[in-house]
Amino acid sequence: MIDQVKDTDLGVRADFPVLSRLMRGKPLVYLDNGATSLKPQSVIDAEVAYLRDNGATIHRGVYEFSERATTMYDDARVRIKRFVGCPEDGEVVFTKSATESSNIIARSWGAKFLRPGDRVVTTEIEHHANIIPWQEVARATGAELAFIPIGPRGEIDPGDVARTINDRTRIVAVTGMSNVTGAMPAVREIAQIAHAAGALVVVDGAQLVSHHPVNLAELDADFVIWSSHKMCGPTGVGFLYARKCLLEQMDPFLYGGDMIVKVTKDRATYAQAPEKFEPGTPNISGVIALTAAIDYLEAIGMDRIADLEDRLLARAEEALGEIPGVTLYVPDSVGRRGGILSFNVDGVHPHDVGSMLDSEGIAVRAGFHCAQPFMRHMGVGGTVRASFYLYNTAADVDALVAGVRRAKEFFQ
Amino acid sequence: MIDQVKDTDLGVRADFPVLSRLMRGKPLVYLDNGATSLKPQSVIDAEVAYLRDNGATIHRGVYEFSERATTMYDDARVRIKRFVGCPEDGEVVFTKSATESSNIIARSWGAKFLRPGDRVVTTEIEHHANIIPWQEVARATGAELAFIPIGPRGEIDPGDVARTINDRTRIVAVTGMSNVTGAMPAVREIAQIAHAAGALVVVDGAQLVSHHPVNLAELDADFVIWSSHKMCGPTGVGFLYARKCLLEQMDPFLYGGDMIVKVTKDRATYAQAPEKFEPGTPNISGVIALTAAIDYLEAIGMDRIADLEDRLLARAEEALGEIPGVTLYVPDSVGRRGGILSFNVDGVHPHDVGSMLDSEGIAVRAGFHCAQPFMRHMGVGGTVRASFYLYNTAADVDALVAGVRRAKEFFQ
Amino acid sequence: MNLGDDLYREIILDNYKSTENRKSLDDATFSQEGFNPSCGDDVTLYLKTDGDTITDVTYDGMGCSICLASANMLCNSLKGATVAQAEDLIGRVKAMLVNQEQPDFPDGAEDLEAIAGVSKFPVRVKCALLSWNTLHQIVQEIKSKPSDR
Amino acid sequence: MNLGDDLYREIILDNYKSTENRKSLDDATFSQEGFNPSCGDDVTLYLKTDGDTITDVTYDGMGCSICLASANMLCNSLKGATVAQAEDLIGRVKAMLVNQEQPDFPDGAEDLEAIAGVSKFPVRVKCALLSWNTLHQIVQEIKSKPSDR
Ligand SMILES: Cc1ncc(COP(=O)(O)O)c(C=O)c1O
Ligand SMILES: Cc1ncc(COP(=O)(O)O)c(C=O)c1O
Repeated sequence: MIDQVKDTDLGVRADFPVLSRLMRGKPLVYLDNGATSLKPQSVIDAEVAYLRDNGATIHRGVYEFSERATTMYDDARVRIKRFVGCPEDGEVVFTKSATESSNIIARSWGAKFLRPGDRVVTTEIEHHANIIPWQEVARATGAELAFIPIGPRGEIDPGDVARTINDRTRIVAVTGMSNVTGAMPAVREIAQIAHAAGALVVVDGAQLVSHHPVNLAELDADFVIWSSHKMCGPTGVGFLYARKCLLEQMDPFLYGGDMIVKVTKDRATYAQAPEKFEPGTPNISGVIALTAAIDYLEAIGMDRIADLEDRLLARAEEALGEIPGVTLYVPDSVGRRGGILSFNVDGVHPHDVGSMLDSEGIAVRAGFHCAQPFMRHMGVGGTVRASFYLYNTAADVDALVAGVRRAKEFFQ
Repeated sequence: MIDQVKDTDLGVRADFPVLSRLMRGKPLVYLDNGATSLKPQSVIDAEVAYLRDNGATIHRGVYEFSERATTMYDDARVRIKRFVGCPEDGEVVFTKSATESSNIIARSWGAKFLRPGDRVVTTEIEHHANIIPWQEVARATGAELAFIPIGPRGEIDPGDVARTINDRTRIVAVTGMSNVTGAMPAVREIAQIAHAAGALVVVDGAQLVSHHPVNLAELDADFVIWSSHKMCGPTGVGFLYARKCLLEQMDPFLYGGDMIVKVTKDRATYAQAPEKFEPGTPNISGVIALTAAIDYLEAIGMDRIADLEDRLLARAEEALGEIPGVTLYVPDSVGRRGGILSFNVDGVHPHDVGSMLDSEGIAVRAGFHCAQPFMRHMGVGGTVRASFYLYNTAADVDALVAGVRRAKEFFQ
Repeated sequence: MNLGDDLYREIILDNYKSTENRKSLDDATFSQEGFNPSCGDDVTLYLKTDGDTITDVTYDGMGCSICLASANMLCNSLKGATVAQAEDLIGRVKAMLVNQEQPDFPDGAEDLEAIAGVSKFPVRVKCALLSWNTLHQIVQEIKSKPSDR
Repeated sequence: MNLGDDLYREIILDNYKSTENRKSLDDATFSQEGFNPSCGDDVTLYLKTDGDTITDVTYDGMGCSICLASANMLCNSLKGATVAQAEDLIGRVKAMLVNQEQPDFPDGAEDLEAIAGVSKFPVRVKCALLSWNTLHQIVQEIKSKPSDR
């Protein structure tokens, strides 16, 4: 019994001040982690410490505070690279979000190197951030956007990947973990197939990196994008991982200060990555506080977080599955999944389920989850989505299940 | 005597926790405001309040915390628009920095509408952020980049503006306040000339908006860029002001979630501005804390801040000008200037002056100030720059002057 | 237990479940689709007018309970009204939902008071307003037409 | 008063002001420009070699006191050294400035200890290293050449 509690409670709730707040007068049950994660006190403290004790800009100051801020900023890069197992020949660029990272790839690589008739391969389960930039760059360059056939719940068979890739395929962009179903496509296998065909692999790691241990050296992707705010870090900080040689080939994405070697009236020459992609004053306080998020996640252990999510997911799936009229959008046999569960209650609009849960202090998301093509593929006008993270417990799952039961009864 | 102190001290130092810290063991004299401003406690508190009591994402949540975060985020836009006197037909887009804002104009307007032979007019006194994006878009579109002739210290005569604009001129991009000399070009007059010739006007307001009262309706520019971190707000938040009709004509800059009307496998249709330009999860905590910065600046009064800077600048100019071998880079008769003073000590490299001041707890900037063309125009390899803000006092100026004297003696 | 009392009052559920007005009108004088991209609510209004009078109103589409209940109330409260009265009602609904003013509805439209509580749930206000915004478009269309009809 | 004691020791100022090595070499065997975009320091090194021995070294360019003092010390400590000794010295300078190791220099190069304090000023480390990084490029060039010279 005690073990079971331990198994479904990492004992970290006290680290997250928001969890002691009431929502609609009820204790908060936060199950919208797929959208963003709550922040532990240590991350808040790190941000405050910089703002209160330093506040200086980076890179250009000749004074102590600026030097210290620069050191902290540069250290954050070293830390995030270690956190994801960045290989020697890779680099991590700080962006403002996974969305910006994805656009950098599509424009600074895609718009430069794609030719008419080239193929970009992706899937219908992608988040809009990993699909619209490719639609636009395909239209601009005359490249063709092709979709890997998927199963009814978005299942991806690597064999179909091979069949969708032709010898004009330059890019295969696929999510590492669906933000709708939690499915984790076999990214490594897909990368092997893509590389064998001479294509580059873009992995949307927005969910993957936040919820599972990731080693980029093993993953073998060419580009990976993710966001700080989904991994206990501040908003306004995203990441673009890429092989250094690719960053070298790419044009800068934004132009401005702190990225240049020399500027004359008529032209500028640019520094190497990462500076090349980080002009202007960055989100200094955010990047510095990020380090505290990494410290925090490392102290807990990403494998323990993933294990916890496995158990919470299983519990939620079982209990919700027992409610007649509840449809779970669970892919078939796709191996391990991340802690995300989409469902609908027959005859009840997802927003109404969401609002009913809200009135009991339970935060979920209802709607398209920025994945309209996937919704259309599944033939649904939206889903309710519960998504777990390290501070969730069996009690949260039970509250969710009870809330869904009540919503169902209420609308019947 | 008491009046004089009041005149040169707004009595706000206690609001800025960093100001009570020591640098190199000495009380901090912060004169690098041109780079970034320190944050008052109320801004830190606002950021902490969101992180500790809310932490939710915006726009898509159906639960109370997300609704509240959305309201605060939307309110920040209303507040910043009011702060700069945004006219009815204008809109403010949240970006990550003035640098990003500038790139949005150059690409989403410039790359779309500039034709070979069109002219973009700018000046050599611009910050790299307002010049390199135009260099690149000019190269990409075949447009021509033309420079308004300037005086020895970057003086701009509106007559020369008219002479540089031809009937193919589509854009006139000019700074509202130089980050090297504090000079404030006659932007309104320039806008009139440009508009008469059918050109659009881009004003780099990164310094102007932070240091002077600005009314965009009166300024009559078509685009204005600036940054939160220079006006007591968080890093990672920038602004793009534009007329709504221009935002409508422009293509989106980034593609992803939260900016769309409908997404199919092959194409997407986009929401209106500002959403159209704000895909992905934005810097929520930063935008929310910004509101506190605006509250703070409004309570003090931008006119009082500008007046204080006038007096500090006059004091610094007089005292530094008396030191033999000190060159001040002060433009001739350009009207009012912002509180920025660039100078050099004969025979001493700016970095050495900066480091000497640093060792006495005085933070200045030394180098190019992201304005290499201007440095080349003035024939200097860099300058020392002291820049003032609302918490500076006559004592700060006196410390600077004493520090420069000592640096001079030391290196002689 | 407070099952979202403010949001889901009995009267809303009744209107949501009622199917009487939920159909297209083959002989509609005006029809207009309204779409809410943020949640997918999609409602089409059908209006039959005779001179200045709205003789029939129906809706169809998909949406949440708030959206469809609001559309149903719209139909119930507009039958037999004039275009000017429709316009007035739009103003009252917006005043209640957007400006959080006290509801104040004429006879036959009192049901609308039931959605007052939605104003406390900003995300759902859009749902409640969808059909009213769509009606607004139709009214504009009617008013822009030459009055020879 | 602590006028940046750590940063500006007498010996640095002396090296900075010394003009003896500050000139180009017309008959240089190797020359290489080094540029620091973040502050504009711009230094060119001139090396004259005879087989494996560096017979003369000079520099010219513009830069701050740390940059030019370091370049001057480089010249003083390399005259008569072998290429291997130069490489060894580069390693020692970097160990001191980048890894903050205790300085440990051979006879004739002890002056370099004076710049140890620079390691506490990360922004200035680049200034001190510029000439050494430039020297590193020359050494690589020498080593990549066939040894028939
Ligand atoms: C799978 C996936 N990709 C991309 C994104 C976009 O991340 P961000 O909003 O931080 O740019 C998200 C988050 O919404 C996501 O879940
Ligand atoms: C005049 C001017 N323009 C643009 C910028 C760029 O601002 P940011 O670094 O916030 O993008 C700056 C600040 O460095 C500036 O002073």
